[in-house]
Amino acid sequence: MIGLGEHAEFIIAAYAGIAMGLALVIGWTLAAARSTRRRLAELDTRDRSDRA
Amino acid sequence: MTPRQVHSPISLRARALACGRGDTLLIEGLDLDVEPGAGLLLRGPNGAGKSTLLLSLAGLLPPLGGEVSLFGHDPEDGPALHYCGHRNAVRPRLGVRQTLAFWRDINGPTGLSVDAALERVGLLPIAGLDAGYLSAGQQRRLALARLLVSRRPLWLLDEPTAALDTDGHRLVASLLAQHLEQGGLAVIATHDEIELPALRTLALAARA
Amino acid sequence: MTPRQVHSPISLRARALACGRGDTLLIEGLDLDVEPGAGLLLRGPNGAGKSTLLLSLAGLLPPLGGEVSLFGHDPEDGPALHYCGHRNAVRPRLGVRQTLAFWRDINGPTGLSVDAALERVGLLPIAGLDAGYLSAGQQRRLALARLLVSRRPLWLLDEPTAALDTDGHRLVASLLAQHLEQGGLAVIATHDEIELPALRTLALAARA
Amino acid sequence: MRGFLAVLWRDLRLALGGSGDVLTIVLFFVITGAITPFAVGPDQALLSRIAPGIVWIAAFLAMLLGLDRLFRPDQEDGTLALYRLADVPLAAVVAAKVIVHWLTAALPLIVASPLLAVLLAMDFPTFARTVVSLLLGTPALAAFGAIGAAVTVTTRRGGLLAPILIAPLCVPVLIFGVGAIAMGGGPDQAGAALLFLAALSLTALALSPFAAALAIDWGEE
Amino acid sequence: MRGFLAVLWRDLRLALGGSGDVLTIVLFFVITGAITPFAVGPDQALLSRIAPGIVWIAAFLAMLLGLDRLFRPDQEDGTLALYRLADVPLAAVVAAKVIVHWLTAALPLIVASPLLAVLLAMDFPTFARTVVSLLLGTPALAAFGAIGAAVTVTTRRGGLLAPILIAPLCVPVLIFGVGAIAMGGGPDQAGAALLFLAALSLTALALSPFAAALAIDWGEE
Amino acid sequence: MSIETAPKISWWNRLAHPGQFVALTRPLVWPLAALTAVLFAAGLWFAFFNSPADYQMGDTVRIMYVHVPTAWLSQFVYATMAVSALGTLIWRHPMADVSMKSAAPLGAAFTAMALFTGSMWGRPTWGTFWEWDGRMTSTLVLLFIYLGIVALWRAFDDQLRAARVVAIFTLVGAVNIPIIKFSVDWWSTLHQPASVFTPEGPKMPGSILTPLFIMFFAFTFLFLVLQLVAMHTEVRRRRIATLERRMARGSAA
Ligand code: HEM
Ligand SMILES: Nc1ncnc2c1ncn2[C@@H]1O[C@H](COP(=O)(O)OP(=O)(O)OP(=O)(O)O)[C@@H](O)[C@H]1O
Ligand SMILES: Nc1ncnc2c1ncn2[C@@H]1O[C@H](COP(=O)(O)OP(=O)(O)OP(=O)(O)O)[C@@H](O)[C@H]1O
Ligand SMILES: [Mg+2]
Ligand SMILES: [Mg+2]
Repeated sequence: MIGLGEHAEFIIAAYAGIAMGLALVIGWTLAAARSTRRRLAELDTRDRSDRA
Repeated sequence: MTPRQVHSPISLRARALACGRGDTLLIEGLDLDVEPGAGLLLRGPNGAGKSTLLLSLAGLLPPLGGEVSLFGHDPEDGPALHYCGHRNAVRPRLGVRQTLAFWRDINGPTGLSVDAALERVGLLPIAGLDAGYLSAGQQRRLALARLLVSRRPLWLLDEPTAALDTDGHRLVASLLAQHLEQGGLAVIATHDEIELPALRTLALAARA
Repeated sequence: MTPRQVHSPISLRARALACGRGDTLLIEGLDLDVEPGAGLLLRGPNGAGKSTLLLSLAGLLPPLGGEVSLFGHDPEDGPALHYCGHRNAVRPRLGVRQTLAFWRDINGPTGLSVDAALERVGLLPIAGLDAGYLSAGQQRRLALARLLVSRRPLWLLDEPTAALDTDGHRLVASLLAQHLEQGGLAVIATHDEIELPALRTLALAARA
Repeated sequence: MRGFLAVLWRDLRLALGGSGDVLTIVLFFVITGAITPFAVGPDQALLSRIAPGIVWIAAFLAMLLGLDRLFRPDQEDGTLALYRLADVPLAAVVAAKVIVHWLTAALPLIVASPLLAVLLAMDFPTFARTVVSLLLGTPALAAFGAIGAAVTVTTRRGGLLAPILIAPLCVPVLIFGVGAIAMGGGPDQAGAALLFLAALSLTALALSPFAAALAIDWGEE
Repeated sequence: MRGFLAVLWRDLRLALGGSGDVLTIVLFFVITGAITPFAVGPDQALLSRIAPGIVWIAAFLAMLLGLDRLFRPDQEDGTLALYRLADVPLAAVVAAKVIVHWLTAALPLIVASPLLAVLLAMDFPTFARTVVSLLLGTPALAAFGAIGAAVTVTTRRGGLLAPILIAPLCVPVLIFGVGAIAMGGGPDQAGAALLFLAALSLTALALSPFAAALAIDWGEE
Repeated sequence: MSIETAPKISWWNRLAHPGQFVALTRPLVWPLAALTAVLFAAGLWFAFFNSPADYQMGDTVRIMYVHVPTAWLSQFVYATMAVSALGTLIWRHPMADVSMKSAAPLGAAFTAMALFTGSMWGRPTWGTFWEWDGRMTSTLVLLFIYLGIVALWRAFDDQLRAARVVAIFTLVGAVNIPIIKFSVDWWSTLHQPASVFTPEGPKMPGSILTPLFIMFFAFTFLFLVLQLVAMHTEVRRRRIATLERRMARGSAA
């Protein structure tokens, strides 16, 4: 890795913040996607068994 | 009391109407025709969707499918219907006469005068009272007076007799009879009896 | 359904009762006695003062004169009456079951369980629904269920059958019959017919 | 027109009729001004420097207070449904309500502003410019407020939602409102700010009834 | 106790239900603070001087805006009449409501105040004093607010009364609240202000449920 | 109206059906995600190992590679929302509602990141984390608008009703954002003037522009992927709400 000069801590903080922000957004989107998909599958099977 | 006057001949049509709340379907595939001079009584158990249907007919709730039309009505003429729902739109701090005059102003002074309408529904003696002080039945009467001060051919009434005494029941029947006689039309959701020859009944089933 | 249970024997007495709103006198010199197991139907035209009288009996409105007493009731035991007015106290965003459970908590869990009460008024199938979604009649049924979850001897009902379908009318009659049978008492203001042998009628005249 | 006037009168009567709303708003405005000296200390020069800003903030916040009363009560008692079926266009109803909101929430503040001027040690020219900028700018606040209120009527917790929706939109009004007062030095710049304020108010007034009417028509019931 | 908790939970659930409301209050508070620089100008030194006043005004306003939800909806749908006939004393119901009001309208603000501290360039000691003074003072605002709300909710004509009633009560809270922050110099003076705030809050909390309950019970149906 | 649109049952109408939309766009997600990952890897490599320090700002210029793309996205996402709002209001396109709803929190997130990186950059260059400078301030205001829209969405129960109302507010905001930007710039200006998109072409050296553009595309594609996934989730969420409500009442019937 190259040296980041005198203000390294700010550069690192900026990239770390972005990494954290992206991780949060991506994680949240994926978690929501997974939980809704699971819930939908659950409801669908229940719905089908109700009708049967 | 008023001479026989004729509303512009409008008829209410619904084709393949589906309505409900949010995404809950309550009524589906409904075809309706109400001709001038005819009335339709909506009946059905609590929660069947009578109020919902009335709101959809009034255009206050977008239907989920199908369409409602007022055949023969020119949209340029302004709204052709009165909707009278569960809520009376009566606000404390305004007088009875003021309230009615206000409705007349926003709906157009095409019907009875304010005092004549109050007389008709039996509120003239307390015309000066704060409308917030009215009893439940009196508020209902005031709401009915709204139908009289602006003439419109189609009446959509949701439980018009709620909270009314026996005299009030007769009042509603006579108002309706007169309206239909003048060529108006009406759709009424009710659990009470309204005895009029010109009324057909549509029974809504409880939802499956 | 429930076995015959006896309420503490309380009777409602009013002596020289005068009541009204603000400084408007509506009812004057009224003497009332309602004994355990008996019911009183209040009748009268709109604006006669039925609701006002019920509020005065409930202690929610100070009487203008005379007095109301619950003979045989120990104030230590907490309130002895249920008041069920025009407004249903139903709040959107709380579920049907939650609403009833809340009432049970603030009034004391002395009656039926929440689910049993919902079953009785026919709301069990929609117990999970948001109470704000209920139709007018369903809200009324929910309000009636409140009388069942906390047992109190005196019921003051203002137009309990409003917005109810025919099945609901029967429900009210049977709830009342059961309550009276258990030694309760009731005062009911209504414009509808309630057919029960144990009910006397008090007709209030229209105010001059 | 008849319907428009009817709504105007009715709402004016309701707002003024003993409800105390107007008094609350004025009191809030004065309280905001009165506690500022306690925050910044008794430094007259500093006080008079920030006075225009304080007056504008107080006015802005006070107008937010009355917002919930614009459509909410009508929605709850069923009047809003009547408006949708009335002979007057819904936009005219909204316009009447915006005017009433301005008359009952902005005008009283402007009338009360001499009090604040004294409390905050404003000199007379500044005070005069403050009044002018309030007169030109507050209509825009009322108009934006109507949009916020219309968008939130049917949600059951409008109260605070409308303010947070419209506050960002009101930033230009605040900037130019205060700018017109503070830039006493260059009269042409202050003039430009005032002109801009007026333009903002006019456009907002002209457009907001339609936007709010649409929001009500599509959102209600 | 069971009834008290039931009211507490119900009102909390209603206030938080759908989980949007706390976000709304916090946003409202932050936006109010963030709007200030637009009015007084982007001068950091100046901003940090008036910051205590701004924070207190924003808190006061947020609590005022939430006040209407204290009893009004219950009165309108008939729940208030039920409370008067319930097995719980009315004062307990009011106490529960005051607590919920504080939890949903004051606590979120305090939690969000660091954000405002950054935007308004407060230094850390000032910020810490701000949090303490808000913690000690806002309960009084909630309690006085409850009295005002109780008086207005039942008397149809008494609208005028509430603001007149609570303004003299709230002004000292605001003044001492702001004072406790601003008087950084003399620690004993700030300490006295804080003590006074705490005393005010305690008394208000102890008395207001009874006063408000009386007002409700004697009010018109 | 249905007769008019009937003949052209096209990709447009097929996209209008939520289920079809999910089916049609699901295959896009993985390839797009892979592309995004590649772009990020390349961008980061350039940013740290293959670009010089700025002669003026030194190494802090490397913050630009994350700051400018997020700042750009903060505006691009709003544009997406505004276009979707038009779709809701004019064409009543069901997927427009969904797109509007899922974009709002993403926009708020990117705006927050732009603010964060900006203030990390501000400290070394201007000596302060926060300054009430025009561009920073208008970005902050934009964040508030995003958050307001998110709060507005959550305040409604009925999502169909919510969509139309939010659409109106989004468009009102879209009209206002340029005015806000202008007024804030007038009020106070400190920020770097436009130096990439100028009439005379970019003023920066190519060695800085390359990583900037790569990162720029990386972030934009990331947004597209997240938006697609969030839209799929929203479609499913609506289906769940329908089923749940049906069960809440239907269990006994
Ligand atoms: C919180 C603080 C900041 C915020 C909110 C912010 C916001 C923005 C925004 C909205 C843009 C426009 C992006 C576009 O045109 O698409 C931008 C671009 C830019 N910013 Fe910042 N900024 C901040 C701090 C800084 C600092 C401290 C610097 C460096 C000294 C900086 C340097 C740049 C550069 C070089 C551009 C690209 C300019 C162009 O070519 O248009 N920013 N920033
Ligand atoms: N605050 C008040 N001041 C003066 N009069 C009032 C006030 N409140 C109500 N009234 C009047 O009191 C009368 C009685 O009202 P009440 O609600 O008791 O009637 P009711 O018998 O229940 O009628 P209904 O059958 O319509 O329900 C009404 O005529 C009403 O106008
Ligand atoms: N927002 C909503 N979401 C889901 N379901 C709803 C909603 N609002 C109402 N409902 C349901 O719609 C049904 C119909 O209500 P509606 O008011 O039309 O009935 P009604 O026939 O008028 O009954 P009543 O005789 O009691 O007045 C009820 O079962 C109610 O639970
Ligand atoms: Mg109904
Ligand atoms: Mg009555």
